[in-house]
Amino acid sequence: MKAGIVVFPGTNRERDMAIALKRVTGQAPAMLWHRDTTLPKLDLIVLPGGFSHGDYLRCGAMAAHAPLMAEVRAFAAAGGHILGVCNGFQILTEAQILPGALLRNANLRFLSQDCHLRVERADTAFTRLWAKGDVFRTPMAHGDGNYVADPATIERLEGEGRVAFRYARPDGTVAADDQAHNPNGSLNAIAGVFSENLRICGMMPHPEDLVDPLMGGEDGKPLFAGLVEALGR
Amino acid sequence: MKVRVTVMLKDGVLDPQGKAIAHALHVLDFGSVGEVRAGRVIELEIAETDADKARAQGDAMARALLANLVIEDFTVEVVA
Amino acid sequence: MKVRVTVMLKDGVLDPQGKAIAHALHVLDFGSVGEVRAGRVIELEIAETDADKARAQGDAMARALLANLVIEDFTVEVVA
Amino acid sequence: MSNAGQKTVDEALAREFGLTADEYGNVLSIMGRTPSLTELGIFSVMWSEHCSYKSSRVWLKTLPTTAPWVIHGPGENAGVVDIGQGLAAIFKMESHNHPSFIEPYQGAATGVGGILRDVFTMGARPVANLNALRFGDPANPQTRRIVDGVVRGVGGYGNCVGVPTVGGEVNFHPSYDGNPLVNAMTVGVARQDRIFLSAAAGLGNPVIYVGSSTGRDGIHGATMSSSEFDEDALAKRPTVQVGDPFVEKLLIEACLELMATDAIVAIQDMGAAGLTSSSVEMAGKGGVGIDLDLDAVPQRERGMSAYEMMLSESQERMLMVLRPDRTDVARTIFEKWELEFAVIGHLTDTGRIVVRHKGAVEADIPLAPLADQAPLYHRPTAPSPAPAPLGPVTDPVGTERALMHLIGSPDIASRAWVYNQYDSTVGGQTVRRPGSADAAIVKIDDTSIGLALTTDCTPRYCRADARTGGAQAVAEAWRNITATGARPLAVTDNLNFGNPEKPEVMGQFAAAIEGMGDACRALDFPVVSGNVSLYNETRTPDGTTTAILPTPAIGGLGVLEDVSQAIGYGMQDDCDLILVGET
Ligand SMILES: Nc1ncnc2c1ncn2[C@@H]1O[C@H](COP(=O)(O)OP(=O)(O)O)[C@@H](O)[C@H]1O
Repeated sequence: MKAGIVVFPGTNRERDMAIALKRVTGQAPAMLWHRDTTLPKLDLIVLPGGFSHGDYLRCGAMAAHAPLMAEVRAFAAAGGHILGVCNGFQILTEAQILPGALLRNANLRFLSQDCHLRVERADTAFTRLWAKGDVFRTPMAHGDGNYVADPATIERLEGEGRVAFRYARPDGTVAADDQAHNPNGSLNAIAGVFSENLRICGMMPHPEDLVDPLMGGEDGKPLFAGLVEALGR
Repeated sequence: MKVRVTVMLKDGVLDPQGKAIAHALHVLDFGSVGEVRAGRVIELEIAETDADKARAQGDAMARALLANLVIEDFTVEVVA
Repeated sequence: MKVRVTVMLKDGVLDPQGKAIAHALHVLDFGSVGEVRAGRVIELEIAETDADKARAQGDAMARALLANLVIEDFTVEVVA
Repeated sequence: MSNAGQKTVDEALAREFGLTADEYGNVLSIMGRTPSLTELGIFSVMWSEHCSYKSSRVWLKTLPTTAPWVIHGPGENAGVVDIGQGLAAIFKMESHNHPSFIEPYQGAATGVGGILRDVFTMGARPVANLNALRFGDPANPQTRRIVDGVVRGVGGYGNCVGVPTVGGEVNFHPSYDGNPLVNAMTVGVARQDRIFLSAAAGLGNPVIYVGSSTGRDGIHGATMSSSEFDEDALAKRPTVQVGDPFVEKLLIEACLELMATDAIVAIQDMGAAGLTSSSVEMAGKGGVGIDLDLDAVPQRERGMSAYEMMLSESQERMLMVLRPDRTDVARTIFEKWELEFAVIGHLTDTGRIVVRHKGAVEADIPLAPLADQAPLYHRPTAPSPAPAPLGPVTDPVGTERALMHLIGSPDIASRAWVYNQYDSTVGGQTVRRPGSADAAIVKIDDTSIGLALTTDCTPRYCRADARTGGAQAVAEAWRNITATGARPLAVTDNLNFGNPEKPEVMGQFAAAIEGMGDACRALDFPVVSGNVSLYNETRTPDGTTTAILPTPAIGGLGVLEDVSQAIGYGMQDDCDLILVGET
């Protein structure tokens, strides 16, 4: 799997992502600069976390217009796999590659803590090493992770099974109005969504920060290992 | 000319910031306050002397970048 | 009545947001844009029928909470 | 000299700038004439408590600062220690107390920005932030506002630049009501053969300005942070600086990229008193002269005077001396990161700083006496009265309620509400996050090395007995590090005290340093960097001022050769609890 990580000014989790990818693929991913206008041949593009352009105006708004995003869009249209994490998810929604938007956390504070995610379907490249309903732990660290979309969009996402992950209690129950277990106040406790073809996934928490027992566990590793299985090593 | 673009969340989109402000104002004894909505304002100097053209530019910039039309509405005024 | 409080950074105070927005607009080919300042707007429903009183309340709330007078200025308008 | 439209320089103005009559007399004799306004500004900031350490220097010299593993002790932008495998840890702690009282969010945020620059200016990639915070009485409504702003500010800046905030401490006491303490610490890692220093060298070499443009921010911040708060604090408010963590992040990446080349001769961040202190210190340390052309300085505001530019404390700026044949390489890197890059002067052999603006010489000062004749005070000390002995221990409430009371006290209760607002995992190297070990543990990427990091001080001990309290703070840092399995290497400190002109405060200061020195010597745990913050006082309703509790905050650093051996304090099911030591 040849992976490329897009770096915008203010991106700050590209190293975490590179470490996670290298752990499962054995090779360092390509680092792509936001001003590039061509892509190397890739199996996976990752938009990592951080504060692109300072997250000024709206998180991800300015990055969504970067020159390289035209290539990312074409890559998506051609059926390529894209993972957007945290700021990367925000950029994908701002670019309208994924539906919805991410508002300020309901309690208006930056939240840096572990959360539990429930896997909503297991037949995608991102989730194939889990079973539907599995719960895994992952760190989250964001100020704007409160997922919203208009009712019609939510209905479509739910109807088409495009919710990737939901915030959940460790036992897998989901309670969208329980602040302890849907900490940022997301609609339907949505933590991540898929594109229509299930090849693009955006999510707020950081599985890439939990791929090493030394850092507290490997709960996030199946996501990356699954991608390798689906897209080849 | 100077153009002001005001961006507010669409009606129906929950506004946690507005809610928090309303709550804080009640705690401060401003009991007469009802609904509160929070938004952004962006003031732009535009090298343009025609008010209509300046407004049209403000509109274009709002659509291109300043507002996220999925969740936000905007208005444009020429202020100077 | 509805009151709108607009809060902007004082002149001379660094406005990192405004700077970044101006830069992004240039990249998007809005070359005519000069200085950009970013601020906040808060719209408040006030249970009050007298415009002057509503404005005075808006002023009091801005001073008490909505604006940080150390670095920000504000204006109050009655909009409805 | 052009002084058109400016204030007349005389002793009264010098006093307004914070210089005493004697100090001003000294300025006159060094200059041999009445200084210009810009020159007076330069003297006043260089001779301020903040920059000159005039009250503390004699005492700081008594601290132990060497060990075989110390590469650079105090005197550089930050301390440098050998952590093995050819790597060095570079770290320092610094206060932003007074600005945080005036504008808690920006004060704390720019405090984090400042200490980050001190570390990456030496060539280190920052790998961890810590912070030591003291606030007033939780029952005081002001306290809530200040706590909220400070915690948000620390997080707002650190989270955005992408450096994990991995530890710290929080205390409350009414003595901090009008004067919170915000002490921020940054730890970075560099290769030992790529450490950058600030001494300028090379006649004719260009002096380069990079980062953000200059505005009228925080003019006279350095002198403000050296005087007690008074009613004027309010009037001084517009001088608040706003931080831009996004630009800081770009600055880190651009500087580290440039540091991988051989272009840099010397580099220094523009901290308090910005362009003045950075240019004077770089030239002074290198024993050279420096000519600055202010017309070339990137400016954010129109019509700035030389005085304003020299004293501006605009954030996110650095000054460098480059090899002339590498200027273009550097320019390309800074343009890539969309940062200002300007050649604003060059080095000379005159031993003087000469500042030109709009065709006029605005300042021309000999550097040696500016440094050598900086004021140095042996301020009188007086012992603090010994605290009344505690009465016999009685138990009016019962053990259970006493325990509940203790656990619920603001000084002991869980700090999760603080550290959950700080990104503690960014970087993917945080082995022990806040709340999971006595010291935070951060792994060095691509090695087996871990750093153990902690900040410690118990101000009420220092109030009871400053000497024992100073020693205790060092010992606690040492214990917290050893408790994780790491080997303690060195400390940085942040000495927060009241008005040094009060003998009792000076007595606390001196005693705390003696205690720290004793403990550091006994534990082979030298001080490699630090910061002094004086004039921390809270005004009481009757108009008098009371000093904060003496607060010598200690930041400790230790190393684990094999980070997988790190120990936390989570209890395992099958363990016994053993108490070591006497109670
Ligand atoms: N201001 C702060 N910033 C980040 N972490 C903090 C802060 N204050 C406390 N912590 C963390 O919270 C935990 C508990 O703090 P404290 O009660 O001071 O513990 P200890 O007495 O074990 O040092 C520690 O991991 C500490 O690093």
